[in-house]
Amino acid sequence: MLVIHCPYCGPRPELEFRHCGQAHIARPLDPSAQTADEWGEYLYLRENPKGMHAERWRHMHGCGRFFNALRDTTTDFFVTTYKCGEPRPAVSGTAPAGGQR
Amino acid sequence: MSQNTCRTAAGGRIDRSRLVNFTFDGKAFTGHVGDTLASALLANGVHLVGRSFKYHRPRGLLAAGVEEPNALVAVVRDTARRTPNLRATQVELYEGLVAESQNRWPSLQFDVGAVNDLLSPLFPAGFYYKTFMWPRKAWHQVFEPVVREAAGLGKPPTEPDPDTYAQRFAHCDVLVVGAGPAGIAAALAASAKGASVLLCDEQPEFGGSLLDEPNAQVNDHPAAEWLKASLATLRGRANVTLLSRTTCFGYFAHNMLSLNERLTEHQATPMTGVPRERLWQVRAKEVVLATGAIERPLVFPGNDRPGVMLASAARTFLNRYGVKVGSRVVLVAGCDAAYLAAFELRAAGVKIERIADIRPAPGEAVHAAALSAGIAVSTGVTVLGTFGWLRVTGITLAHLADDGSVQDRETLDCDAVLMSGGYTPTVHLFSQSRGKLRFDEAQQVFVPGNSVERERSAGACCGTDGLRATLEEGSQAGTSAAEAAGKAGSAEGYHVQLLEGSMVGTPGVLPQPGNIPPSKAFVDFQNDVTSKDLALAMREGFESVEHIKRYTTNGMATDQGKTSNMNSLGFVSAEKGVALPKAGLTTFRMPYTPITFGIFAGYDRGDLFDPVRPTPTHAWAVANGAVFEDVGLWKRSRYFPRAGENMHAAVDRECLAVRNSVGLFDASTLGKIEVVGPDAATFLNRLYVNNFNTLAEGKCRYGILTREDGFVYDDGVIARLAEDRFHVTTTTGGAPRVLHMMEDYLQTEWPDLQVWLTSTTEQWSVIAVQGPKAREVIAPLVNGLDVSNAALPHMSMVRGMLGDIPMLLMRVSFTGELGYEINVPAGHGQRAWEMVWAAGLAYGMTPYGTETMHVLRAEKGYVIVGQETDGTVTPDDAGLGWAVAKSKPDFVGKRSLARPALVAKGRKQLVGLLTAEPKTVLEEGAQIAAVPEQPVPMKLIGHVTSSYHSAVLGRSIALALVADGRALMGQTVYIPMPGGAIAAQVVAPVFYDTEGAKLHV
Amino acid sequence: MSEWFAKSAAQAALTDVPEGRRWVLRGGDAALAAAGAAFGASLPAQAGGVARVAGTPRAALWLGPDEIWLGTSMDDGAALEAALQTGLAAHAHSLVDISHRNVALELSGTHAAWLLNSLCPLELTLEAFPVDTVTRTLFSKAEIVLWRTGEHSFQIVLGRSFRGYVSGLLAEVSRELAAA
Amino acid sequence: MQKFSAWSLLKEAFGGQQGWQPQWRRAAPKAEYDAIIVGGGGHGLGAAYYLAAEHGLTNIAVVEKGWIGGGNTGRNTTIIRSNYLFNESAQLYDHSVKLWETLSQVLNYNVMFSPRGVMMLAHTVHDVQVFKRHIHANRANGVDNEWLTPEEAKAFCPPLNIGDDIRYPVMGAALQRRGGTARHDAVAWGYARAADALGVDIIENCEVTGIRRDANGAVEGIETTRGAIRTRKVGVSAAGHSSVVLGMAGVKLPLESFPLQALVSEPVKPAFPCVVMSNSIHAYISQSDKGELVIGASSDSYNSYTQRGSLHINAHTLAAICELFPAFRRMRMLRNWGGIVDVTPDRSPIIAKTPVKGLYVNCGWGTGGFKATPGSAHVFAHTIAHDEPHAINAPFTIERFRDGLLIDEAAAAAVAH
Repeated sequence: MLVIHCPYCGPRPELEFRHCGQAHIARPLDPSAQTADEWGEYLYLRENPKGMHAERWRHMHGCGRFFNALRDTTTDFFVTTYKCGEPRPAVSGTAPAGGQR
Repeated sequence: MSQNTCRTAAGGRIDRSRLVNFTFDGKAFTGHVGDTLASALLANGVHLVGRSFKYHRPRGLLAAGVEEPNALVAVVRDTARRTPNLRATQVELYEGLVAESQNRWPSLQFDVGAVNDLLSPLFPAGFYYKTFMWPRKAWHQVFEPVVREAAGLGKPPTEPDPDTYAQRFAHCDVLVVGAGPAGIAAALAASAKGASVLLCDEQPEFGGSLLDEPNAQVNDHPAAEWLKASLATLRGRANVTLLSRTTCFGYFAHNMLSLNERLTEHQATPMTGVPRERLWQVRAKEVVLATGAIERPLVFPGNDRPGVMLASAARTFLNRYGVKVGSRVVLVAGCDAAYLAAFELRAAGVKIERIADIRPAPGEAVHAAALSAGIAVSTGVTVLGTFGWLRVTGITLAHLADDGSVQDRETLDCDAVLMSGGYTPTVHLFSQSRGKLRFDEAQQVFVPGNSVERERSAGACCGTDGLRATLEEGSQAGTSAAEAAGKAGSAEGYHVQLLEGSMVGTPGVLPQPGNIPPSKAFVDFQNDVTSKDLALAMREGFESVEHIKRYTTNGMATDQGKTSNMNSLGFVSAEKGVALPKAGLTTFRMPYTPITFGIFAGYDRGDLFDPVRPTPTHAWAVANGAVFEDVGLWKRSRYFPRAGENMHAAVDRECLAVRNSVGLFDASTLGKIEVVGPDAATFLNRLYVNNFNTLAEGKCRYGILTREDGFVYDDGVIARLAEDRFHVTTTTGGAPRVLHMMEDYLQTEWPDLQVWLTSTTEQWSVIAVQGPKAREVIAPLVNGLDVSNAALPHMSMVRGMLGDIPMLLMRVSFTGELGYEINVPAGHGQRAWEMVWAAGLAYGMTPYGTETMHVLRAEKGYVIVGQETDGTVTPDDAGLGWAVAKSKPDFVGKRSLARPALVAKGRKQLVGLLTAEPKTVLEEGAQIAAVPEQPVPMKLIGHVTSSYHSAVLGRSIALALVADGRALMGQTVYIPMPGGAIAAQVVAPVFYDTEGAKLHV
Repeated sequence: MSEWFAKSAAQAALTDVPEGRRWVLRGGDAALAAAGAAFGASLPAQAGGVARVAGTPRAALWLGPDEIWLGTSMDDGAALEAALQTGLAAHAHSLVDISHRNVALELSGTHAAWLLNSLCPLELTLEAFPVDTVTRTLFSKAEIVLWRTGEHSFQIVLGRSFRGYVSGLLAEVSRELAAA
Repeated sequence: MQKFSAWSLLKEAFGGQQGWQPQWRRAAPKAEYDAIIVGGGGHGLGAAYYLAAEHGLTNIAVVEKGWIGGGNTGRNTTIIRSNYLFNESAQLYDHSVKLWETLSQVLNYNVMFSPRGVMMLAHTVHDVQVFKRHIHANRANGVDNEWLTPEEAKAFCPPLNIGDDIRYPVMGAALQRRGGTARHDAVAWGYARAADALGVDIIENCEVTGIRRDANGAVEGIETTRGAIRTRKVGVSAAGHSSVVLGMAGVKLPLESFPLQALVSEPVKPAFPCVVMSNSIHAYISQSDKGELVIGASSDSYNSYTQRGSLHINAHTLAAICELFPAFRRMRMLRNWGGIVDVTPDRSPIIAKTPVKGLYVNCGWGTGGFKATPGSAHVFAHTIAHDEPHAINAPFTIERFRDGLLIDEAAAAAVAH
């Protein structure tokens, strides 16, 4: 069970959260203008990196807010979490041992 | 009753004043309070405790602790409380304990399975992959049952376990695993300045290896006194939690560690109400691993005979339990630490026949001590074999020349052989934490390398030798852990007086004449894996240690290789001629020791397995004989049978009551979401396929929700309470996921919208009054509110009072009849229900359940999401295309509805089916074909989604999804069943009141 | 319910909190500020914060950055509701009555936190979870709102259909106390 | 290939086991192959075997970054069944079951296929409807699957609790008698040995680091930790790492990798005669030949390559096991492990050509790949050999997601209303 730093509530147990897939996928403003390939990618194509992953979580059983996180999928350590609408922080390399403080 | 013939006169930590009676294989014995089953058996001179897995060789105790591979027993409290595969070394003795040996027939002394020992050449590693293949079915029918019967160890429990199990979450600044000298020193240092510390140890008594050190002095006091004082200090600190009989068995991400506390297993009569065991899930800011080290056996022919055991085990049995493991002992030493066993046994009056050191040059201190004690020491020897069957009677030692020839062969009589190949640090938890192990060349063992989690190791588990170093390392680790957790620590220095020997040895197999791997030189005792098996696996091309492990099963027994993995690695590296770390290392997996399933289940059993959610009228339904159905977590009334009625009779009656008069239904489980804000209509418009801008205040609309993929996700009636306020209903099961989906779009896609969501599912109790008499029933209850068709037409709503209860009254129908759904605050739900019920009695009002609700709506062709739809159905497929506001530029799912496959011909469409034979009720889920009596595989065109007997129509009806179904109206299709195909006509999916007139009365 | 807590009420007792009125207020900062004025105290702005109006039964609980629960007694309910509606009239917001959605239990006694930690994964020491801290969380499979009302007392607010489940689990766990 | 039989065992018993030969050669990479399979699990080794045995391609290699069978092949609960709802799935999995039935003889390696019966429990009215839909569809497709009453289910599996003292009582079960289990390691080793005998090079400790493409974009080779190798055809069977490998050729697929856990109990004497699955309360259990109860848990919710899951996921499964089989509450967990499963949006696999010429993929098996091993390998080999899919895997394309032609078994078992 991970510890996840909710940007609103601070570090909380994973049980309170729900993973919501890749972050920063904006719904097209005009879906009808999307080609079949573009729409197919929006619906289904997701990053699956072995390494740093920008993903969404929701503090489902806490404050209820969606937020984003950078997590290293090779260690499951988070680097940071940030609110929706904020840009992906520039982070390179891997998550530090022991995880987010 | 037998005597404790092998007990010392004094000493040990047992309570000699208290006798304990127990039985082993039906034979009565006595031991003392403080004994383990193993120590008590040894005290009675019993070495033979088990039979091996494959060859059924007689086996005795190898170890005194958690690593014991041989002495697996079943402990039986009663018929339901049978626990197989327990290590006798970990079973605390209690009055009346009943233990049985395993894997033998007819008895432990005479086991016919031992014929396998003679036939062992036929059963090399992996033999089963090479045979039992002909004839083809013989494996499953003939050979496999035999193999299975032979495999397995103990007999499993067969009755429901009556015991209970507990769970607990905990947090601490510092978790210290292991209460040996390093762990206690760590806990003392970490807790001195206020950090919260949790210290756990798998043993009943704290102290670890100190309990086996009668001669040590710590800070000028006997170790036992230092231990006692230290524990008293810890107990006196409010910030310290001590957990004995508690195994830390798992190290999970982000410093969560799992502990297994055993609460009653050691009690003769377990305390009532106390759980048998408890699972702790501990989140520690910092961790100190002080898990010690485990001695390695030596691998030589006959190293498995009863009476051959680890030197450390002999020390533990002597020092902790006052038991002498033999009277004439040979010690085969691969490290200096082993010598202490000989010294202490000799001091207890045991004759040491020889110390046979496999090294040419033992450590000077222990060597000198042995000589001065008058013990004969041979150096540079190897063991050629042992004698004895049910107990070791002798050992053959020799020197090997460089060419592999035998010199100085000699055979010594003895009744116990002690062995030590050095110690292996217990790095299981460190490895589970994903820390990388480092191979220490000097010590020939793996030790913790860089940490990944916030932990540090101290003491023997990181290869530290010597009590003083161990104590000081523990103290430092405790201090650094407290500081890392943001608190202060207090490191101490220690001084120690003790004759010690190094724990460093060399893993592998003792050399044999001609360098041929001997048979019956066991590496993995429990799985009967010999060095010869390892050699065979390598000959067959299995080079990776993981392959060798899997092919030979080395290290896969219930001890998970605690005594075998390093020797296997030593052998493999020697055979391959590579350095040991190059041979690789198998993975350490959770759990450290076997852990009872029950603690993982914890309180999740029976009615508490999952929440049982009753509706506000549950008590009324129970009192009125409802049969319930699980829908998600809810208990819903399925039907209300009267005396003598089965479900069909009850449902027929309930249906007719609604069609002809009036029925009462609890719809409270429907999900409800209040959508409020200036942009509420805009929001719903973007989400739902329908148009909500045009919905007037006080009106209701049936809404359909698709996901972005265009498939139906949920549906429900949406009422506009005010310009900026909607009451959205969802399916019962869909409520949480619809709210989640709404929040997702609102928070992440459209944060600019001024609209907010609140779940009101449980705020409202929903009482559906349905049937032609519905208005007459409720009219007298609503304080003069005009509920006429003109004032409150179908799909409208109004606020009012039901008696003295505020209500939201919705004119909606899921039955096709005149209908109202009375929403009242849930706390008034049962009272409101009873009010309506009393008013309805005059009209023969009938309560009905979900089954009748299903029939009634099917007669009208109303779909149920999850039954007519299955996640692959579009609104148009389900006959709901009319609801889709095609003029809207966008809504969630709109773009996908234009995808090729979603507009292609041949999509399954909702239709009605009427069987040619009106009494025949199709089976839900039955498949549909255009052509009867086809060969397999048949061409199928759809399936039956709902099917019932309709009482009002006097015949069966069905809904179905059929490819291009709407083009097949009037045609006959076939439902292939085992007894032959059933013919049915495709019709429109509305069977009753097709014009909908009854809705508008 | 207290009969399940056999050994001693000093260790733990579970009682029903008398019915009251409760609303969920959601909205922007301006709405929350206006609501505070109507409520009689600034609404909590910090995660887990609780604001009380001295001398009244009113309490405001922070459940999320735009979600505040407002509670009061039955008697004060109508007055508060009216004040809120007036005070909020000029601001976009959502005020929804949830008085019947939830029920509240009071768990008190020296072992209250111990009992909760059987199945609630939060750290409940006074240091980590001081008096007048509130949060939504989980108790086993039930979502609860947990409000520490005193060193040894907690209010557990939960969906009314989960009452039997949560109290049943607490009763089960409390057997360990009784036997300890 | 050295023939395995009772006779060979007897002979070697007298020969001190000295005559056994390596089961496969320790091949070093050649400069060029006609085709290379990336991934030495059952699917990849099987594809190599069928390429050699049925399509005459013997100048081929399997490259494996670790040791063969060390990924999901060695980490699953070995359940085999084919009672899937949709035609496309049922045909694929039943093709596999038919191959399982003779696999030991074909490979001369006892893979211990044990058709012990796979029983899926229904706990709600909705479950009953869904299972009956499966049963009818399966019967029409020639796939065995039958409905059992709770009493019949208990007769088939005596430890099962069919009382109403549990939260979700058993309302019946769907039984596929031809389903069962097999020994996972033996599948990898058996295919490796048979493929090796046909000339296939099995190259372990050889991690692919790049895929080379020519000026037209077609595959012309791979780069590995053991050097570059030329080839015009690369078949990727890399399970949880499929995204990583395909990414080297610039191909992105709708895949996400999740941790999936399994565990075994201590071995006990025979106590459990079949396979039982309960999808609605997440419990999957059988007993291995070694006597261990083999239990599958759910996957964690987040993408991860750690091969490690969470304790609460196991706990959830074991709670379900203890309810359904209350005598097992006293059994003990011996070993727990995690794998990485690659999951597609519709939970069905992709066995197809990719947009890159010469690059083929067999992935997306999620939690259910073991059962499909022979069938999937067989049709994947066909796809690589002919540059065209076999009729059975033709629906399992990449394009189905764009076009909405999903094969959504999970959605079709939609949760209750």
